Amino acid sequence: MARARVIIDREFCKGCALCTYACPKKILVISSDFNSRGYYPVTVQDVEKCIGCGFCAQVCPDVAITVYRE
Amino acid sequence: MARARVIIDREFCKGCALCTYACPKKILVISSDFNSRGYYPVTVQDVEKCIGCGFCAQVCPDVAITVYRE
Amino acid sequence: MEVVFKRPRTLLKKPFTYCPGCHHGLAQRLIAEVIDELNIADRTIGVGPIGCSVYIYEFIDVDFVVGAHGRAPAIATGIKRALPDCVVFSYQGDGDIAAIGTSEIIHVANRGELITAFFVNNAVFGMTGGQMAPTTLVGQKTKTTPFGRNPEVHGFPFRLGECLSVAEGSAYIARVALTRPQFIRQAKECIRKAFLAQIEQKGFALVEILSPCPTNWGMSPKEAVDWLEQHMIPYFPLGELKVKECLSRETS
Amino acid sequence: MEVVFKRPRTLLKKPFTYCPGCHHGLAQRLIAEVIDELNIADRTIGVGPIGCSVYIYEFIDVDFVVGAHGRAPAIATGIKRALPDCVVFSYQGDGDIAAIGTSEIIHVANRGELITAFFVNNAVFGMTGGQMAPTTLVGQKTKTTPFGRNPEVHGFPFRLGECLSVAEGSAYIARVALTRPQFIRQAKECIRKAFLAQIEQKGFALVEILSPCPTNWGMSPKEAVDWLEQHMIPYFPLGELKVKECLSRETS
Amino acid sequence: MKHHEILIAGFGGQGILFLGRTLALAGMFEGYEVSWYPSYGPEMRGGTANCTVIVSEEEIGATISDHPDICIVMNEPSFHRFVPLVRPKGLLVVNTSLVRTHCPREDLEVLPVPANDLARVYLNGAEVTNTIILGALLARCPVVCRKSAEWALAEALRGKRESLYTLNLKALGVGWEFVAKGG
Amino acid sequence: MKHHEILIAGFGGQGILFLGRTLALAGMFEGYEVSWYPSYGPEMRGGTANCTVIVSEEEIGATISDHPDICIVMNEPSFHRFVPLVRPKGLLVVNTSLVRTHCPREDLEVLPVPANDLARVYLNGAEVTNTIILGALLARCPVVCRKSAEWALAEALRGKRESLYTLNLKALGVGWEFVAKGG
Amino acid sequence: MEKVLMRGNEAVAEAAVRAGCRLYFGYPITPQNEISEYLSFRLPQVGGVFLQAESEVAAIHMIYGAASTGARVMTSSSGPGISLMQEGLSSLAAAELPCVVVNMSRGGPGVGNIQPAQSDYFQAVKGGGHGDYRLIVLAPSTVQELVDLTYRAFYLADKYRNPVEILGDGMLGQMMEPVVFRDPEFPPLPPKDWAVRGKGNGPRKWIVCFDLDPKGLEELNLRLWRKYRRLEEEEVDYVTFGCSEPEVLLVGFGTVGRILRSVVREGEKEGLKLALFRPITLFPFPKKALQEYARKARAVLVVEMNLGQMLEDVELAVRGEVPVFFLGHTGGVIPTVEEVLEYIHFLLAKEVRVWK
Amino acid sequence: MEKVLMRGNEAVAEAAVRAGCRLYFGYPITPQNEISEYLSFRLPQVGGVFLQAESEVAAIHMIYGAASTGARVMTSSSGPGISLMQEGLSSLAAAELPCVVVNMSRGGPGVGNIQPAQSDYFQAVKGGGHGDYRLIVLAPSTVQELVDLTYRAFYLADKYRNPVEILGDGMLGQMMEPVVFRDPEFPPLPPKDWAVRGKGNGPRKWIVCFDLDPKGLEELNLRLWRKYRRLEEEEVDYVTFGCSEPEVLLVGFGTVGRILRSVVREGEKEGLKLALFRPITLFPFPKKALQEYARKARAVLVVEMNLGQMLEDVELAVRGEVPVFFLGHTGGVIPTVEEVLEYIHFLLAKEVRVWK
Ligand SMILES: Cc1ncc(C[n+]2csc(CCOP(=O)(O)OP(=O)(O)O)c2C)c(N)n1
Ligand SMILES: Cc1ncc(C[n+]2csc(CCOP(=O)(O)OP(=O)(O)O)c2C)c(N)n1
Ligand code: SF4
Ligand code: SF4
Ligand code: SF4
Ligand code: SF4
Ligand code: SF4
Ligand code: SF4
Ligand SMILES: [Mg+2]
Ligand SMILES: [Mg+2]
Repeated sequence: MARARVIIDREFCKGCALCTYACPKKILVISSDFNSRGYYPVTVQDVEKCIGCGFCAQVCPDVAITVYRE
Repeated sequence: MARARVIIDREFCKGCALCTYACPKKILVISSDFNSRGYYPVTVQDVEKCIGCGFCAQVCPDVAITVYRE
Repeated sequence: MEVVFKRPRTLLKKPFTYCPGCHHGLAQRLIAEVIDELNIADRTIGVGPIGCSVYIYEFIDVDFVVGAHGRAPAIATGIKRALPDCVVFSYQGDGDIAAIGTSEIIHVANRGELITAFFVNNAVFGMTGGQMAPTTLVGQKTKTTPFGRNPEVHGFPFRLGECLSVAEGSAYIARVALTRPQFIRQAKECIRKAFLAQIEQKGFALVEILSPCPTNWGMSPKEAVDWLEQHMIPYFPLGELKVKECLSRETS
Repeated sequence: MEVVFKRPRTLLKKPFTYCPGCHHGLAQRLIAEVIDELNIADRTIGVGPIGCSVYIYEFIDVDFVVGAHGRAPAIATGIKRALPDCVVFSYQGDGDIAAIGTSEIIHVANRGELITAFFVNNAVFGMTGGQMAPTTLVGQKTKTTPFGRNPEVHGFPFRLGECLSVAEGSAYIARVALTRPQFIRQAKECIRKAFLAQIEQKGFALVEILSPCPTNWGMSPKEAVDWLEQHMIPYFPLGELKVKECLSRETS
Repeated sequence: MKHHEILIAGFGGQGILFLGRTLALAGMFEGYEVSWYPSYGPEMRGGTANCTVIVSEEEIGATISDHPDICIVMNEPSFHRFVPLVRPKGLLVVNTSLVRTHCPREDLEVLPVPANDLARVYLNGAEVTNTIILGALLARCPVVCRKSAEWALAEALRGKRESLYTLNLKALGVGWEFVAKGG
Repeated sequence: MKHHEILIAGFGGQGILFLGRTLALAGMFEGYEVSWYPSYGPEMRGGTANCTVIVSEEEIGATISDHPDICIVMNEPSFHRFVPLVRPKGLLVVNTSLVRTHCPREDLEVLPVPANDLARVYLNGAEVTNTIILGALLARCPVVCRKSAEWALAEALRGKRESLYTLNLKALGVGWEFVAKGG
Repeated sequence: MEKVLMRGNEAVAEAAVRAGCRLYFGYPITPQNEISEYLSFRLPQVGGVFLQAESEVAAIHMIYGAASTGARVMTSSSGPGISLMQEGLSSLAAAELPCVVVNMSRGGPGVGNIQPAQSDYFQAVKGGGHGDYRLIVLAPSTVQELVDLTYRAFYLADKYRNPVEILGDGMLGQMMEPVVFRDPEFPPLPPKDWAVRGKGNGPRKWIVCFDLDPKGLEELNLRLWRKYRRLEEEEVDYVTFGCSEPEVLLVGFGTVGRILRSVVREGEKEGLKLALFRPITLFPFPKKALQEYARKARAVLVVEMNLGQMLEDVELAVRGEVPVFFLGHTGGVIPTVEEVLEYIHFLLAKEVRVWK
Repeated sequence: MEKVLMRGNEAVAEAAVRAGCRLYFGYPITPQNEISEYLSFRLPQVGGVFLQAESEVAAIHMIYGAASTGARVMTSSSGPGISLMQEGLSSLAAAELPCVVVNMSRGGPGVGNIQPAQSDYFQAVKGGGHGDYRLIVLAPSTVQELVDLTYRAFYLADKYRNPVEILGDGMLGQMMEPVVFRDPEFPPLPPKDWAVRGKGNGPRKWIVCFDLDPKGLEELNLRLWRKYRRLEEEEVDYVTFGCSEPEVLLVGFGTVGRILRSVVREGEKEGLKLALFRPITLFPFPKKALQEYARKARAVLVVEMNLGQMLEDVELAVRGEVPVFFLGHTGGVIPTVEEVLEYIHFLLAKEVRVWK
C-alpha cells in the first residue's frame, strides 16, 4: 500500500518536466495527451514507489502538485 | 630685495580670505576698499617677506593670484 | 494522510501565465508561503513590476499596486510612508530594477526605506522578448546582443545586490536560486528574513532570485536550470551579501 | 623672475561666477591645468552639469556640451561613442550626479564607458539654494532638513564613489579635497590619472572632489573649509578607492 | 477580384508566423498587394501565436481581419477562439491531428488535414506541419499557385540549410497531394 | 491715487528683501494693495539682491516695474544697473556710504543717506543699514506712515529676539531723524 | 480672519496642509523651492511626511504609491521637472488616482531659465504624456487665488479621481501678497473605498494602470472621456472684468490675467472699451462662456507668456465668429501694460481684419 | 529595384542605416523592439554604434550627446518611453539638435497595452515637454512610406536642426508589406559647422539648452518660432484620394489613413461620394490645404485611434465652415471599414447639423 501520494493538477501543469528530474524515484513522466491549454502534463507512473519527499512539488514552478504522506 | 613676488588681480579676487590662512608668512590681508563688483580684495602687506611658496595661489578658488620667484 | 506539500493559502488558485519552466511562479509561491507563515496577508501590500510578472496581483492574495516600469521602489516608498504599519513588498525583474529603475532601488536602499524587495534576475528582458538586460552574462546572446554580450561595447553584467550592500540603509541583502529543493528551502528562509527586516524595522531588505527564462534563452526548462547553475551562479554567487546587526546570519 | 604659479592656458581669463570661497573654480582650474599638461585641449570635449557650475563652458577653453540636469554621463556616452578619439569629461555636482542622475552614472561606470567624470560634492544643492543632497551629512541642516538630516526619515549620506567602485567597468575612482596645498597637489595627480585611464583605454574614471558651499552652509569661506575637513572627510575618506590593474596606485 | 484574408493560428512552436510569411511572399511574387500581421506581445506567454495574411488585388487597408475568409487552425485552443469569427462560406483548414472538436458551424467549408500524422508517416515526424498545411490549403484554394509557394519557401529559408528547403518542399507536396488525392 | 513702485537693490547681505517685506507689511496694515517680488535665482550667486514692492490703492497687475518711481540703491553695482530705469521725477534713495558715483540724471530727486556711517555713529555699527534707509525714505516720502512701519518691523521680526526689534526701531528712527533734521 | 503677507509658494504649501495634505514628495527646482522648504518643517508639525525624492521621476511615483492608499498627496516642480513626470502623470490618470501637482513654470524649452513663463500650457492641458488622458488644470492669478485653488484642487482631485495641476509661474510663486486662509466649504465626498490599505478582513483591492485587452482599455478610456465631459459641464470657472460690450475682449490666464486687469483699467482711462476674460480652469476650458463673451466684442486679443498656446483653445471656442489676435512674450519676459495698450491702439487704428 | 517583404520596424531600421544613421540608442519596449534588434546586428556591419541604454531617459540624452557631434542619430520607443523622453526632447529642440525619434505608439494612458493606437498625437504635435518648442512629426501609413519618411526625417532634422518624430503605431511596426528602398534625392544640406568635435585648431564651440537671460531666451524662442513658420510654408505634406467634391471628406493619419482609403473605395461601390485627406506631416499640419478641401465637402469626418486629438487641428483648419464629425477608437481597438461606412450612412441620413 502506498505510503505517500502525489496529485497533479493536469490543468495547472505545463509539462516543463522539472519535477521529473527532481524526483529521486523517477516515477514522474510526461503524458502523451495534452490538456485544454495544449500542454502535455506530467503523470505518476508508479505511485507505489513514491516516498512523499515532496521534491517534485518543491520545484514545480506552476504549483501543480500536492503531496500527501501517511 | 624681494626674492619672490605675488600679484593679485583685484577684479578677480572675491575677498574670501582663504589665501590669508594659507600664507605661511601671513602677509596677505583683506583690503578695506571694494572693487567694482563690490568685493573687498586681498592685498600683500609686506611683499619683502614673500617666499614664493605659491600656497596662496594654490588655494585661491578664483585664480586671482600669480606668483613669481627669482 | 498528512499533507507534505500544498498550495499556500495566499496563492490564489489559478494557473500562472508564465512559460513552462519559468521560475516567476516558484518565487511567488515562496513569497505567498512566507506571508502565510508570518500571518501578515491582511496588512501586506505588494507592488508589482512591468515585466512578465505584471500579473502578479492576480496570483498573490493581498492588496496590490502596479505602476510604471521600474518605479516599484518609489511606489512602495509612497505606500509605506502613508501606511507605516503595513508590510510593503515589491517584486521586480532585472530590467525593471537594474536598468530603468536603477536610481529608485538605490535610493530606497540608501534611505533604508522599510520595504522588502524581490528581484527576479533572469539575465534578460523577458516580457519584451529577450533583449539584453544589465545582468546578461558576458558572451550571452540575446535579441540585442546577437553576437553575445561584449563588455567593451555593452558593459559588464551588473551585480545589483553587491551595489546595494554598500548602501548604509540596507539591512539585509541575499541572493538565492530555485533550481534545487535545498536552494528553495534556503531561498524561503531568506525571504522570511527579508520580511522580518522590515517588520522588525531594521531597514531595507532585498532578495535577488536567479531565475531561468527558457523561452528567451532558447532552451528547454531543464537546460535552462542547468545553464543557470553553470553560468549564472558563478558570476552571481548565492548567499547572504549583507546582514545588518541583530539579524542572525545563518541560513537554516 | 620665474613663474611659480599662473593661470593655466586652458582656463579663460574671466572671473568665475561662484560665491567667494567656493571650490568650483579651484576644481576647474586643476582640470584646465591637467588638460594643458596632457596637451589635449584640441581634442577634449567637456560635458557640463546643471548646478552652480552650469557656466563651466564659459571658463574652460575646450568644446562643451551642456544638457539637462543629471544627464551628463549619458550625454558624454553619446559623444564618446560618436567620436572615440576625443577625450570626453563630465563635471557634475552631487545633486546632478548622485540624485537625479544616479542611474546614468552607475551605468556609465558599469559599461566601462571611456569617459572621465568629475563629481563636486558639496553636500548640498547649491544652485537651487541649499536643499538636502544625497551627500548631506547626518545632522546637517539644509533648507529641506531644517532639523538636520535624520537617517530614519531622509536616509543616509550616499557614498557614490564606493558604490561605483563595485562596478566592473570602473578603472579609477578617487576622492580628493582642495582645502590645503598638499591636498590640491594630490587632487591634481588624481585628475591626471583619471584622464589617463581614458586615454589609455582602461575604463571609466571618476574623481570625487569634496568642496565647500559657504553660501548654503551659512559659513565664512574659512569656516567652510574647516567644516569640510572636520565633518566631510571622516565620512567621505580621501584617497584612491579603485585603481584597476596597469594604473599605478601611488599618488605622487 | 481576388481578395483573401487568411488567419493562421496555433502554438508558438508550430511555425505559424513562418507559414504566414511564406504565403505573403508568394502573393508578392505574383504581384498582389500583400500584408502580414502577427499577434504580438505578452499574449505569446500563453504559448499561442497567430497571424493574418491578406492577399489582394487592391491596396490593403486594415491588416487585421475581423472576419477572415480563410482560417487555418493548428491546435485546439485556436479552434475554439477563431472558428466563430470566420466569414460565412469561408474555408476552415483544421489540423485534425491536434484538434478533436468537430466544427459546429454548417456554413463553412472545412478542410481537415491530419498534419502531424502526415508528417509522421511521410516525413519522419519532421516539424513541418505548417508547410504541409500550406500545401493542403493551396491544393484546395489557389490563393497563390504552388510554384510561387515554392519560390517563397526558397526566399523565406534563404541563408538556412539547403536540406531544410528540400524538406519543406517535400512537405508542401505532401499537403498538396493529400488534398489533390481527395484527402 | 496712491500708487508706488519701489525698487530696492544692493548686496545679498544688506537685508534688501527684509526692507522690502517690512514696507509691504506696513502697506498692508494701512489697507493698501501690496506686493513684494524678489529677484531670484542664480543671479544671487553674483552676490546682489533686489526686490520690487508695490503699494497701491488699486489691485496690482504686474509685480515688477520697468520704471519704478522710488528706487533705493544700497551699493555701487546696483546704482549703475538701476538708476537709468527710474521714472522721471522719481525718488532715488542712495546709500552714500557705499555708492561713490554721483547721480548723472537731473530729472530725479535724490535722497543721499550715508547709512553705514549712520549705523557706525549711532548704532555701534550694527547691520541695520536697511532699516535706517527705510526710516529715511519714509521721512521724505510717506509711502506708509512711521507707525505702520514700526508695526511692520514687529511683525517681520516676530519670533526673533526682542533686542533685534528694539535695534531696528532705533535704526528706523536714526534714518527718519537724519532726513527730518534736513540730512 | 487674519490677513498675512505670504509668498505664493509658501501660501500654496500652507493651503495644502490645511486642505488635509499629509504627504509631499518632490525634488528641488527653482522657482518653486519654497514649497518644499516650507513643507519640510510644516508637515512634521502636523504628523505628516515630507520626503525629498531623488528625482522628479521618483517623486511622481511616490505620489502614485501614496495616492493609492487614499491619502491626500502633493508634489510640485517646474517645467523640466514636470516633463520628467509625464509618464507618471499618464499612469496616475490611467489608474484614476487623485493628487495635486503644482507647476510654477519657468522659461523653456530645455533648461531654459528660471523666470516666469506660461509655455507649459499645452503640456498641462492637452496631456504631455502618452494616451488620451487629461489633467484638471487650474490657473491662479494672485496669491489669494493660489490658496483658494489649492483647496479646490484637492477637492476636485478626490471628486473626480484625477490628478490636478495648478499651473502657476515663477512670478506667482516668488511674490508676496496679503492672503486670508478661508475655510473652504465643499460638498461631502464619497468614501475612498477603492484605496489600497491592506485587505484586513475585507476583500482585497488592487490599483493598476494597464489593461492588455483592447476592449478593456477602450472601456477605461471611455470612462475617462465621460469624466472629462462631466468636468466640462460642472467645473468650468472663469472671471470677467470690464466693459460688457467691449471693442476688444482680452483673454489671458494666471499672471497675465492680472496684468490684463490693469490694462482694462488703464485703457478705460484712455477711453478704450475693454474687457477681460480670464479662464480659471484651463481644463476644462470655459469654451461656451468665452464664445458668448467673444460674440459681444469686435475682436479678441489673447495675451500669453508663450508664443500662442491657449490661443488655440480660444480659437476653438470662438470658432471664427470674431477675429482673434495674439500678443506673446516668452523666456521670462513679462508683457507690460503699456505694450498691450499700444497693441490695442494699433489694432483699433487699422480696420480689424477678419480672422484668416 | 528589388521589392522585399519586410516588417515595418525592420524597414525603418534599414532605411535609417541607408540614410546615414550610424548611432542608435534606445531601450526596449513593445511594439517596436524589432527596430533595435535589427540595428543591433546591422549597425556594427557598417561600422556604426548600437547601444542599448539603461532607460529612455538615458537614451534620449545619449542622442543629445551624439547629435551634438553632428552625427545622424536615432532612437525609438513607444508611448510610455516617449513620455520619459519629454524633458530630453525639449532640450534637443532648445539646443537645435537634429535627431530622429520613432514612436510606434500603443494603447495608453499609463502602461496601457501594446496594441496599436494614435493617442500620442497631442504629445507629438503640441510638444509634450515644457516650453514653446515643436517636433517635426511625420505620419506614415504603409511600410513603404515608413521607409521613405525615415529618409525624409533625417533630411528635415538636419535641414531645420530640429528633432523629428516619426509617429507610427504597433500595426505599422509589426506588419510586413512589400517595400522598395529607393535612393532618396534631397537638395544638399549646409555643413554642420555648429557641431562639437573637439576644437582642433579652430575656435571652440559649445551646445547648451538654456539662457538665463530672459531677452536671450526669448530670442531663441522667436528663432524657433520662425523656423516653425518656415516649416509650415515649405514642408507641409498630405495625400488626397477619391471624389473631388465629396459629400463627406474623411480625415485620418497613419494606419487610420489606410483604413479610410478602403472606406472610400468601399463607399464608392455603395454609391457614396467620399474623399480622403491624409496628412503626412502632422507638424507642420496641412491647415490651408485641408481648409480648401473641406470647403468642397458637405461634412468632414475625422477618424482616429484616439478620442479626438487631431480633431482639434482639423477644427482649427476648417474654422467652422463645414461641420466636423468624429469617430474614434482607442486602447488598441482598430476602426473597421464597416463601422466607418455605417457612421457615414448615419450622418447622411440625418440632416447634417451645423457644427456646434
Ligand atoms: C517606460 C517603459 N519602458 C519600457 C517598457 C517595456 N518593458 C516592459 S517590461 C520590460 C522589461 C522586462 O524585463 P524584466 O524587468 O527583466 O522582467 P522579466 O520580464 O524578465 O521578468 C520592458 C523594457 C515599458 N513598459 N515602459
Ligand atoms: C529636471 C530638473 N530638476 C531640477 C532642476 C533644478 N536644479 C538645478 S541645479 C540642481 C541641483 C544642484 O545641486 P548640485 O548638483 O549639487 O550642484 P551645486 O549647485 O551644488 O554645485 C537642481 C535640483 C533642474 N534644473 N532640472
Ligand atoms: S514526492 Fe518525491 S518520490 Fe513522490 S513523486 Fe514527488 S519527488 Fe517523486
Ligand atoms: S514541474 Fe509542475 S508544471 Fe512542470 S511538469 Fe512537473 S507538474 Fe508539470
Ligand atoms: S607665495 Fe607664499 S609667502 Fe608669498 S604671499 Fe603667497 S603664500 Fe604667502
Ligand atoms: S583666495 Fe583668492 S579670492 Fe580669496 S581672498 Fe585670496 S586672492 Fe582673493
Ligand atoms: S518569457 Fe521568460 S521570464 Fe517571461 S514568462 Fe516566459 S520564461 Fe518566464
Ligand atoms: S552656492 Fe555654493 S556651490 Fe554654488 S557657487 Fe555659491 S558656494 Fe559655490
Ligand atoms: Mg528579466
Ligand atoms: Mg552640490
